[in-house]
Amino acid sequence: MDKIIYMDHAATTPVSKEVLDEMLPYFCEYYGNPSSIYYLSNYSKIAIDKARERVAKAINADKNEIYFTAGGSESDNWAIKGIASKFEDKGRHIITSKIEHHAVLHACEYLEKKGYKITYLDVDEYGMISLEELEKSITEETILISIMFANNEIGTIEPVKEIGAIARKHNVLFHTDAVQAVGSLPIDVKEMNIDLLSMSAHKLYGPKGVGALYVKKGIKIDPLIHGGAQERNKRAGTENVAGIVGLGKAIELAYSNLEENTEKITKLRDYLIDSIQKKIPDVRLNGHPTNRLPGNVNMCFKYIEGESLLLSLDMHKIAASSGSACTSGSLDPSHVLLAIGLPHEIAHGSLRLSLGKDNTKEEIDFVVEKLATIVDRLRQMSPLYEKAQEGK
Amino acid sequence: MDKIIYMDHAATTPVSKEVLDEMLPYFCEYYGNPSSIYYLSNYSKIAIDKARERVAKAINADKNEIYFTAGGSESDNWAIKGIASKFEDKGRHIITSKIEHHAVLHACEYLEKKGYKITYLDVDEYGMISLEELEKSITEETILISIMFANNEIGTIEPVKEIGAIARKHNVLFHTDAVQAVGSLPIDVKEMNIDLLSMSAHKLYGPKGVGALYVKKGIKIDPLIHGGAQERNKRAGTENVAGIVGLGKAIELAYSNLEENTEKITKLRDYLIDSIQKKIPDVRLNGHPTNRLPGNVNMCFKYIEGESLLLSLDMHKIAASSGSACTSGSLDPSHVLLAIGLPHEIAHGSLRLSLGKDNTKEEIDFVVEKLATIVDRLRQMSPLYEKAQEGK
Amino acid sequence: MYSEKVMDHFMNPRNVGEIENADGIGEVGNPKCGDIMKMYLKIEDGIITDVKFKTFGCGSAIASSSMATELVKGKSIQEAMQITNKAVAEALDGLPPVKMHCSVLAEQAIRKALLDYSKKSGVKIEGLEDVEFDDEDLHEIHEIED
Amino acid sequence: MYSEKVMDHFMNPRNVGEIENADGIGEVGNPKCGDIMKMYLKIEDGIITDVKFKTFGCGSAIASSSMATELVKGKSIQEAMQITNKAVAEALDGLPPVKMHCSVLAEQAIRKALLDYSKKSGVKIEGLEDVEFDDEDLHEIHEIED
Ligand SMILES: Cc1ncc(COP(=O)(O)O)c(C=O)c1O
Ligand SMILES: Cc1ncc(COP(=O)(O)O)c(C=O)c1O
Repeated sequence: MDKIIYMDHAATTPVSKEVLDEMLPYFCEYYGNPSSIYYLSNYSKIAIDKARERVAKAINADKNEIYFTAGGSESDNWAIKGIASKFEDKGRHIITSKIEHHAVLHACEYLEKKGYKITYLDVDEYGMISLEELEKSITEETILISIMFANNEIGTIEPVKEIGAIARKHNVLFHTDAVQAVGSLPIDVKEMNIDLLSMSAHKLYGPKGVGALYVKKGIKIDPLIHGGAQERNKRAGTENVAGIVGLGKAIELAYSNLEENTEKITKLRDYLIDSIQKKIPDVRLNGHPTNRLPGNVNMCFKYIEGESLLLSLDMHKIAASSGSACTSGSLDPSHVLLAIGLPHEIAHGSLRLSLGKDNTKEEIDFVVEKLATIVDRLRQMSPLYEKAQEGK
Repeated sequence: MDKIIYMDHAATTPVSKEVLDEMLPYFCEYYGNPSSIYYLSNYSKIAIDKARERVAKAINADKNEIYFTAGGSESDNWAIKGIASKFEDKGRHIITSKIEHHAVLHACEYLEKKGYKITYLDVDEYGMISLEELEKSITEETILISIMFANNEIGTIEPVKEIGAIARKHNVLFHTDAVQAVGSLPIDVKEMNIDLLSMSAHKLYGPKGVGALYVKKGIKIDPLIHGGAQERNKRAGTENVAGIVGLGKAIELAYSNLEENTEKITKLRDYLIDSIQKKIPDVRLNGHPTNRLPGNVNMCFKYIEGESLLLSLDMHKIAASSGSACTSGSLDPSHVLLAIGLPHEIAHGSLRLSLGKDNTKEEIDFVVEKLATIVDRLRQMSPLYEKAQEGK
Repeated sequence: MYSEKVMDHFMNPRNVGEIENADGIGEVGNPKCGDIMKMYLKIEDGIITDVKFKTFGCGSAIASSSMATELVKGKSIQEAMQITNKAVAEALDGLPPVKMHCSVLAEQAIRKALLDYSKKSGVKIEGLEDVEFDDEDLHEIHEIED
Repeated sequence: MYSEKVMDHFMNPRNVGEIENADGIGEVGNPKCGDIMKMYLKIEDGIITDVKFKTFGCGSAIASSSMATELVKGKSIQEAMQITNKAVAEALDGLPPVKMHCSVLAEQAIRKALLDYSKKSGVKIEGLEDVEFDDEDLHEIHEIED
């Protein structure tokens, strides 16, 4: 095997050839600024319009409810800070969960410093929030609920529709970070009562640095980036035309092949989980056993540390990721793994393999084989394993 | 002439072929997330690093002082709101000018609503701020001065170095929106005492949707986009790797050809101004006669309205822009033209022709010839012209 | 941005010019706002036999003027009074939302010219008594929603 | 991210294992923080004649342990006491700033094993009296600036 085996699709994906092909003319040929009035700019204007339609269609929104951004983090920050700023006189309480992406968590922590009150909901061992707890935590002051659609680390899918119903009932806005869900799960913002939704192109075979925020018609929000009249006065800046075209194409492709890909990837995922559990002792599946993203596998390998696992996999050209603190140089392992109740030392030994549309059964067999050897080697080196063996 | 004659380089520029070539591998081939630890991601990490060095070198900054963003508007918003947020306890007064780009002005207006005090400095008939007025307006509360390097409409270059000296003297931070200057003018952030500087790739033959903010070492600033640890914890979001590579290449090209291009473009600009003044009566040059961007020509054609001029030019495949309100559908013409003292009706008749490295003398001759005919035709239709002729 | 009809009427405007000794002249708009329309009518036996215009303004202002002259030419005063800004815009195959005020301007120019005719000739025109021409508000009329 | 040396010592670590009846054993780190290093020393006549380690931790923790064992093997106690985290990191051709704590851990593991030897054998070792091993602080030591 000379080719890299890429199993980190939750981190990012390659741009599809078809997507790049649609983007290319907008660099050197149709380069007009969409805000200009001459003919050249029509190409960019029409291209953005088409992308907006494609994105809207994918989540059953209206074209005018889609605002392009520079990615998932900007969308999350805009949704949260934009609503907080707009409704500061109405109330300053926001409800979110402990397992959100840092783009949501750190935006909330920033608001906390500015005097907002944030409720961070607990999750159960599978990473699911409690709808009861959510409803109980709503107060007169609550302006926003921000709960992710599906978790990026453990793949758990939250009860979005039910959250939307609760938000509606209490007249509170509902934002969902759907960066991991868009392109992998069916989404209907109307049926699910979603008011704001974040997405990012590079998670669905589109380019990095472009995303979108869906904002339901009629909802007022302050811009995060003020300036020119782009995006109907809500998000300033000359549009990343090629990137937007890429997002549009990528999302269209994702949803036209959704069922087929979901079926294929889910099968591979379950086969991967199964093979690991059969071949390697002392492992634990993190996240919900069934209610999870099609491509997400997250497992803890007791007695070893995640980064050393990743490095070893990398030597076999296998790309994966870990919730270990050591990949980031910080003390604590992933806040998500801690939130589902894992002890630190177990959480440090986590591995995320996230599958994409082009992974194969052969690759999985290869990965499991290598993984078994690597885990064994690292355990032989581990003083924790030694102790555990003595204890047995 | 079948090809379009593009004279709107201040609005945006095509991506150079060399720039696109460097970007291309980062879409489908070296697609690794720069935050990942496996080998594939090294390519993206190294690429970003190289781009950071190139950008730093262009403005005589340190590599670690460059933060990549999604463009000029984000950089401006981040600089202004990030400093305002960080120093809110120190003071809430910001000084800017009346001719800033909307990204600066609207960010300031937003802060005004949040309780900050903003001083909008007047400019003289050429669009220059007064250093005296600037110094007088500094108070104990002043935390930031934000004055653009060069104006996007009339091309006037502000006395940046002197502003920097005043800011330093009073211990106030100095941000400059250099979106129009970077790639066209020599910039030395150290010598000019610049603390924060915004730039955007698409103004210098790089891609749209990527820019950078220079933040001098040691200066504390709150993020605008919170989340992951990218950009040394200051600007979250998976990096637009291809875009960043494009910015790096474009800025390197711009500065390695700076003298040559400046000389060529300045000559063309002066020839264009001269030809228009010779061929067409009742015109006025806006901005400073000499202290202006190499490629900027901004003129008012009395008795006619700018958009009709643009449309007519477009029929001859000439791409240009106007400070007329009619291009944006609002009542008032460009705030810049009003700030330099033009009456509304004159300001409505403005035309900006901004030249780039590939424009030729032949194109200019063609444009001037067409322009003369168009202006004459529109004046024949104009009741204002009729009145003026009667008055004579 | 503009329909082909708009571009055609902008590039080849019909009825540009003045009418000497016009029976009615209407000027609306304001140079401050960037558009002025001046319309000249020749009226014989209650029929608009000739019409000319001069316009300072954007492409759609010129096209709207041109289209308005075509719409009124040969019409009776009462028919001309029925011409709304919508009719002008529709005849141009539509105008962008931010430009709808140009068609309003054209409608008003016709009425103001008719009012002028009415005053000069003493012929009373129904529906013209209480018309106001508020230049400043024009741009706000058809603002896009957000 | 890592130098070739680090990768070599990670993939082919030297002196992995345990020493039965070791003369000194030092364990530092904390499973909570994701790294534990355990070092075993065989000491004869003031010379470290054998050394082994077991490590739970990231790549650079394993590489640092491996390199540390190479550095102390055959050295006198006093020489071993001179080995600093910097020496370990340099011998590995450098470590990323966020990983410098791994080399500190290696330095501490050696000292703790020597301390254990000192206690067991009664041999006094200069400079070891007042050493503290504060696991929790380790990661903060070489934080990057911003
Ligand atoms: C002076 C100035 N500042 C800021 C901007 C905004 O840059 P961007 O379009 O990349 O957001 C522009 C151009 O649009 C500009 O000319
Ligand atoms: C759930 C979730 N939210 C937000 C983000 C941030 O998206 P981006 O990297 O496009 O800013 C990511 C991915 O990084 C994510 O997985």
